[in-house]
Amino acid sequence: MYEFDYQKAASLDDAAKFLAAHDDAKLVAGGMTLIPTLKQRLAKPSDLVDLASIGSLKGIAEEAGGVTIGAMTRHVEVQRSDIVRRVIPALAALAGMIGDPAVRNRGTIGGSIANNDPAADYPAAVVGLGATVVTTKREISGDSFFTGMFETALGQDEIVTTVKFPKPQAAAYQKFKNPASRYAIVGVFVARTGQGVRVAVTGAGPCVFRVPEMEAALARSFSADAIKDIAIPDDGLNSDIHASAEYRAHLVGVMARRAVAACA
Amino acid sequence: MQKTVSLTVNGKPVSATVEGRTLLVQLLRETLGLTGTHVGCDTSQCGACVVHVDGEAVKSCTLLALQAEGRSVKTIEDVADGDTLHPMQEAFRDNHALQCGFCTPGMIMSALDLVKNNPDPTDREIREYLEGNFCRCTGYHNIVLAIKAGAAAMRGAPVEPHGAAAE
Amino acid sequence: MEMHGELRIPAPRAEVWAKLNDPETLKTCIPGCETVDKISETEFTAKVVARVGPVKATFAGKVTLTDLDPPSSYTISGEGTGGVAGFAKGSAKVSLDDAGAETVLRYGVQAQVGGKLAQIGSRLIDATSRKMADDFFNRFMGVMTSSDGAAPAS
Amino acid sequence: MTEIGTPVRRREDYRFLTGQGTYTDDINRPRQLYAYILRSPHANAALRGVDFAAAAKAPGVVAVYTGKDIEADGVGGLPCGWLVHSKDGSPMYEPPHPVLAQGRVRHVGDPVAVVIADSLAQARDAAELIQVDYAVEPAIANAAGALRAGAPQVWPEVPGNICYDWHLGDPAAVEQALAKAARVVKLDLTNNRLVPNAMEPRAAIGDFDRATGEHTLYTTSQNPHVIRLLMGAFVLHLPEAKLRVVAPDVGGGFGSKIYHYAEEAIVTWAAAKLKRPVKWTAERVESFMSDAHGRDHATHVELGLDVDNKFVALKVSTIANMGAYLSTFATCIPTYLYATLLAGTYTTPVIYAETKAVFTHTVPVDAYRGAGRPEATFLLERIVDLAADELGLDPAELRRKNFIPTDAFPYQTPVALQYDSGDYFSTLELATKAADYAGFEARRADAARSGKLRGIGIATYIEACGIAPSAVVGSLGARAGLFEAATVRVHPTGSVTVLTGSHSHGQGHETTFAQLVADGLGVPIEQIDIVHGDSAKIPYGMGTYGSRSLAVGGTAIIKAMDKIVAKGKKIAAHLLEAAEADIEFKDGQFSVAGTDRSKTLGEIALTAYVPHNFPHDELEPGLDETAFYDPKNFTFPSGAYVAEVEIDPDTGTLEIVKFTASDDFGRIVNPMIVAGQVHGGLAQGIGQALLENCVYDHSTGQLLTASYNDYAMPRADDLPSFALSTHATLCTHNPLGVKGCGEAGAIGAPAAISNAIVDALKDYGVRHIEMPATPEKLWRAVHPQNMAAE
Repeated sequence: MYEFDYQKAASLDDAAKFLAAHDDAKLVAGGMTLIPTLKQRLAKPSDLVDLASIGSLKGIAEEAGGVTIGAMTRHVEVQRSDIVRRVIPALAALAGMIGDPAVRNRGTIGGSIANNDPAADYPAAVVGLGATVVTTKREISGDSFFTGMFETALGQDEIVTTVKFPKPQAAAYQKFKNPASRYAIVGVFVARTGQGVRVAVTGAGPCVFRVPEMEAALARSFSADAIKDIAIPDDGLNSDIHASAEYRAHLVGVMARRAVAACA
Repeated sequence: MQKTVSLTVNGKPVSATVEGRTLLVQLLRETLGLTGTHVGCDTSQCGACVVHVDGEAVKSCTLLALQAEGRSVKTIEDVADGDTLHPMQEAFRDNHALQCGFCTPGMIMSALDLVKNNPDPTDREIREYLEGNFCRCTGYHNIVLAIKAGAAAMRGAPVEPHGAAAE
Repeated sequence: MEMHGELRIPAPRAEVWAKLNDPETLKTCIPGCETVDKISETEFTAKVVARVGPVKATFAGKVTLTDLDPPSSYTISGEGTGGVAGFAKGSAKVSLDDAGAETVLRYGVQAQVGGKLAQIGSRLIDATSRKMADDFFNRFMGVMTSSDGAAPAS
Repeated sequence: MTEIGTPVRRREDYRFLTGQGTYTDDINRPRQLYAYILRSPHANAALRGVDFAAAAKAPGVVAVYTGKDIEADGVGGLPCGWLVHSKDGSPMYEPPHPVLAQGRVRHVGDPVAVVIADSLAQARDAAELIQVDYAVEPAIANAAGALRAGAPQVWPEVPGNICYDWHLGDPAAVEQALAKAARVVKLDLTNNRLVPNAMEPRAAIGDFDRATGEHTLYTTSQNPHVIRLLMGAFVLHLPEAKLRVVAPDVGGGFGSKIYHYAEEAIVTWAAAKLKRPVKWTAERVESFMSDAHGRDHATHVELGLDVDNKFVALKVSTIANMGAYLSTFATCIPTYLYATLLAGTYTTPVIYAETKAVFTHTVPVDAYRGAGRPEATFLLERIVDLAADELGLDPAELRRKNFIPTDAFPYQTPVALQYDSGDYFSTLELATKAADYAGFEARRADAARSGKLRGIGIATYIEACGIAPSAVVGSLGARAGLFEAATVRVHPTGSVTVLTGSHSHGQGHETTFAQLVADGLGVPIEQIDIVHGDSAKIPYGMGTYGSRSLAVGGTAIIKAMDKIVAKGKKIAAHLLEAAEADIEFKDGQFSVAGTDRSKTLGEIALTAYVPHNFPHDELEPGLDETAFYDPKNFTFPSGAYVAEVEIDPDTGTLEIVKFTASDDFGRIVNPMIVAGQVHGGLAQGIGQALLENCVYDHSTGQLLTASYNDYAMPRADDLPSFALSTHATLCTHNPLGVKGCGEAGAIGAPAAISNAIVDALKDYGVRHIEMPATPEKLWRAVHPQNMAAE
C-alpha cells in the first residue's frame, strides 16, 4: 500500500465536506474491495475516510411495507436479519451468498453498490426489487443508480445513506459462481411486484441490466416455461478465462428460469 | 502519517503507533509478535489470517490497524486455556485435521465463528462456511470431522467416535 | 481482445480526418487523457489516468499514427506503462468512407494488457478495453456533432 | 511395545494449534533488513538499462542490486540437477539461470533487481522508482507453439526451443506390434499446468556472522542440505562448513519447495555484503510467477490390443513445457519419472515413449505432487477407458484382463522398472465393492429421471516412490545421490534424539518416526525427539519429496537403530557376563536368553557414557549411531480409485457424488496420517481434474491467473468426503515393508474423475474432456451445436 491519511468521519456531513475538498480521498466502508486493491498498489488515495463510526448509517428497519437498510449495514446482518428474512427472504439469501463468512462480517451494502463491481450480487437485488438508493443529496431509483462498469450516479461528495427495498410479492436470486473468486459469473434476481415483474442480471455484462422480454413474458405468465424460449444475445456480454459470453448468455436463461421456479 | 491505535488484544489493552496503511495482521505479527496469525494471500481469500474482532471472524489482512481502534481482537494464541487446548483445538488434533499447520489458526478461528452461530452444523454447512479458508494439505475431509466433533464437545454432546482414527 | 464498430458522422470526410489527427481532439477523446504533446506529425506523448472501479493507474506513453492514407485511413496506436499496474497497448485501425454529406467511420480495435493488471484483473481486461474503445469513439462522435466542434462536457 | 500400525496423535499439533509454530516468516533477526524483488512484467524483453539512482536514494534504502552486481561478484547461476540426453546421445541444452536477470528477461516474474531497505514498505516504495528500459519482443507461452517454425526463440543457442528430445523403449517393436494389433486406440490429450500453492508462501532470511564467518539461510525448503550444496557449491561458492541452511516449520511443499530458488541466494549473498540479516517473503501474486509450476504436457497416445483384448503395445509422444529456465529437477520429471511408469499395472509387453522438452517464456516447470507419475497415469487410464468404450467392455474387466498377475512379482516392465510386489486385483475389488460399482446402472437411471447425467470412472495407478538407487539414477544423469541419513542418539538416561535428513512440512514425521523408534528401542514416545531441517544439526540428508521419507529416511533410522542395538548387545554382554550371541533385545531390555538377567536400554546407555565398567578394548564409549541408507529399488505403491459424478446438463455443473479409494502402501505405521495424506492428494488430483488451471496468454506470455481470483483452488464445498481402504503387499527390499503414500491421491484422482465424466457423457459421443473439466466445457459437450464457438 501507499501511505495515506486515515480519517475517521464523525458525521456524514464531515465525510461529505472532506470528499468535496479532497479530490483524491476515498471512502472506506467495509473495505473488502478497496483494501485488497490498495495492497496491490493499484490506487493511491491521499486519504481514507472511514464511515464506520457514523451510527446513522447502520441498521435495518421495516418501513412502508418494505425494508430500509443503512449503507454501513454488513452483509451478515442482512443475511441474518429477522426483518429481511420475513419481508424479503430472497434479499437475505443473496446477502448470504456474497464472498465468504469473514468477508460478510465486514462488507457493507453501501460499499458494494457504490463500487458496482460488474459481478457483485447486491446490484441485482437493487435493480431486481426496484429499490431506491438514498444519498446525502437525493433519492435515486435503482434503475438509474448503476450507470456502467464500476460506475454509478453518485457524485464525488455524495454518499449512499440507505437503500429502500419495497416488498415484492415473490422474489428469488440464483447465482452461478465463479469457481475461483466466487463472484457471480451470472446472477439473476427475479421479483414479482405489484407493478409487474423485474428480472435483473449481474455478472453477465459490464453492469447489472434488466431483461425486458423476460419481464413481459413473466408478466403474462409467471412460470419458468414462459421464458424458456427467450434467448439472451451474447453481444456485449463479458468474456474471460472462466466463461465465454455465449455461455454467460445461456446461463442467464437457466438462472432466470430457476429463480422463477424458486419464487413459487 | 503515524497515528496511535489503542485496542484490546487477547484481553490485554494495547497501544501502538502505526501508519495509515498498517494492516491489523502487521500489527499483530510484527509489532506484537503474535505470529500465529498467518498471511497466505494478497486478495482476501485464503483465510490464514482470520482473527476475531469483537467476537466475529474477520480477515486481518483486509483490515487496517486503525480500523480496529477501540475493538477487541482475539487471535489463535488466546484460544487455549493455559496449556489446555480448547475443545475445538482438541478436536482438530484428535481428527488429524491439520498437516502443515499453516492454515490451521485461521481455520480454527473460522470454526469457532461458525459454531457460535450454528452450534450443531451439518457437514454441508461446515463445507459452505469454509468458503473463505483454504487448506492445501488435508483435502478438508478431517477438518469437517473435527469441526463437527469440536461443535459437539462445545455443546456438551457425547463425542462421536472420530473418523480419522477409525480409518 | 478485438472489437469492431462503425459510426456515421454528420460531417465531411476531410473534416473528420482533420479531427482524427488533431492532438486536442485526441486528448478529449482518449478516456482519462490528461495531456497530449505533439512530437511530430505522427507521434505524441500522452498521460492517461485509467480508472476502473477502485483501481486508478496513471499511464505514461506514446500515441503514434501509422499506415497513413489521408484522408481515408490510419492506425492509431497507444502504448503506456503504468508503474506497478503494468502496461497497456491498444491500437485502432480507422477507415473513413463518404456517405453523401456524411462520413462512415469504421474501426477495428485491438488491446493488450500486461503486468499486474493482467495477473490479477484478467476478468476485467476485455470489458475495460471495450469500454475505453466505446468511450473514445462516442466522444469523437460528440466532438464531431457539437456545434462548435469542441468536446462535450464529460 | 508396538507403536507401528496405530493412529498415534501427532506430536507436532500442539504448537500449530496454538499459533506457536515457527515458519520462516515468523523469524526476525536483530537489525534485519527487508528485500523486495522487482520482477519483469514482460515475458520476453532485452534489458536496455536499469536506472535505480532514485531508488537508491529513497528513504530507508540500504542497497539496490541488479544483475550487474551479481555478475561482478561472480555469483553463479542456479544449477539443474539432472542431465538428460537426447535420442542422438547429445546432452540437453542447459541454459544459464542467473539469480537476477542479465541482459534479458524470459518470463513474467523474472527477477530484475532487488531493493533492500529498513522496512518492506520502504523497499516497495523505492522499487517503484526504478526505471527499467525493456525492449519488448514477441513471446511464446505454449510448448506446441514454441516448436512451430518461426516461433520466438527463448534461447538463441537452441534453435527450435528444444531442450532435449528423449526416448525410452523399442520403437521398432512397438510399431510392429501396433501394425499387427486387432485394434489401435488413439487419443490426444493435455495435462494442464498447475501452480502448487502451498499455503505458506516462500520466504528466506539470509544472516551473516562476521565473527565466525558463518552464513545462515532460513528458508521454506523441503531439503535444506540440497539447498546448502547447490547454493554453496554452484551459486555463492561458499564452503559448506560456513553455510548453514535451516528449514524450520514449513507450511506445505508439494514439490515446490524442493528447488533452489534465486531469492535464497540473493538474501544470503546480500546479507554477507551488507553485514545485516535480509528477509524476503513472497506475496501470493509473486508465488504464482516465481514458484516452479507443475505438469503442462501435450501428449499423443496409441494403445494396441489383440483379438483377446490384451494390450500388445503402447506408444506415447509428449511435448513437455520446461518454462524459460531449467528448475532444479525439471528435466527428470517428463522422462525418468514419467515414461518409466507407462506400464502402469498392466502387462503391456512393448512400450515406446518419446518426450520433447521445450523452452517457453513461462515460469519454470518442475515436480509437483506426483511428478511425472500423474501424467503417465492420466494418459494410460484414459486410453484404457477409451479402449473399453470402443470395444464395448466393462472398464474394470478390461483392466483385470491386463493386470500383472499377483504371482508374477518381481515383475520386469519394458520401461526399465522392476516392480517388487503388488496386488492390483485386490485393491480394484475393494474399491469397486465399496463404490457399489455393480449397482451403478440403477443409480444412473435414477439420476436420469431427475434430468442429471451420472457417470462412474475407475482408475488404477502404480507409482515409483523413494527414487533410487543412487548408482542407477547416476547412470541416468542424476547429479545427486538419493540415499538418506539418520542419527539415533541415545542419551545417558535412555531418552533418544533422532536426527533425520528427511524433512517434514506437514507429513507428521515427528510422530511417525517416533513410532518407529518407540517400536524399535522400546522407549516411550514422550522420550523421543525427532530433529530435522537444520543442516548444522542433522547429518547430510536429501530431504523429503517423492514419497520417500518413510521408505528411505525411515529405513535409515532403522539401520541406525540396528547399530545401537548391536552395540548395546556388546555392552550388555560385558555387564551381564554373558556371550554376545546370547543377548536378546526386546521392548527396551537386553536379556541373557533363557534367564531373567537383563539390563534396560537406559542402563546400557548410562554405561556407555559413564564407562567405568565397559569393554574399552572392543568399543568406543557413547551410544550414538549414524546410518546412511541407499535403497536397492524404488517402492511401488498402487491402488484403484472409483469416482462417481453427476452433471447438470443445463449448466454443466458437476458434483462428485462419491469418491472411493483403495491403496496398497505396504506396511502402514500410522493409519491416521496415511489417510490424511490420501485425502490431501485426492483434493489436489480432483483440483487438477475440475478446477485448477494456470493460464498464460499464448501470444504475449502474460500470466492471467496470478491470484485466487482466477486460479481456482479446491475449497471444502468443492470436495466430497472420501471412502478409503487399504490392502497391503509389503515392499520386499526395505525392512519395514513400507511403500510411501504422499502422492497417490494426486496420481490416481485425475483419471478417475475424467473417466467418470466421459462415462456420464457417453450418450453424447464424448471421447475425452480436457482438464480442468469446467462447467462450460461440460455444457458445450452436451450442447454440441455450441462446440464450434470454442
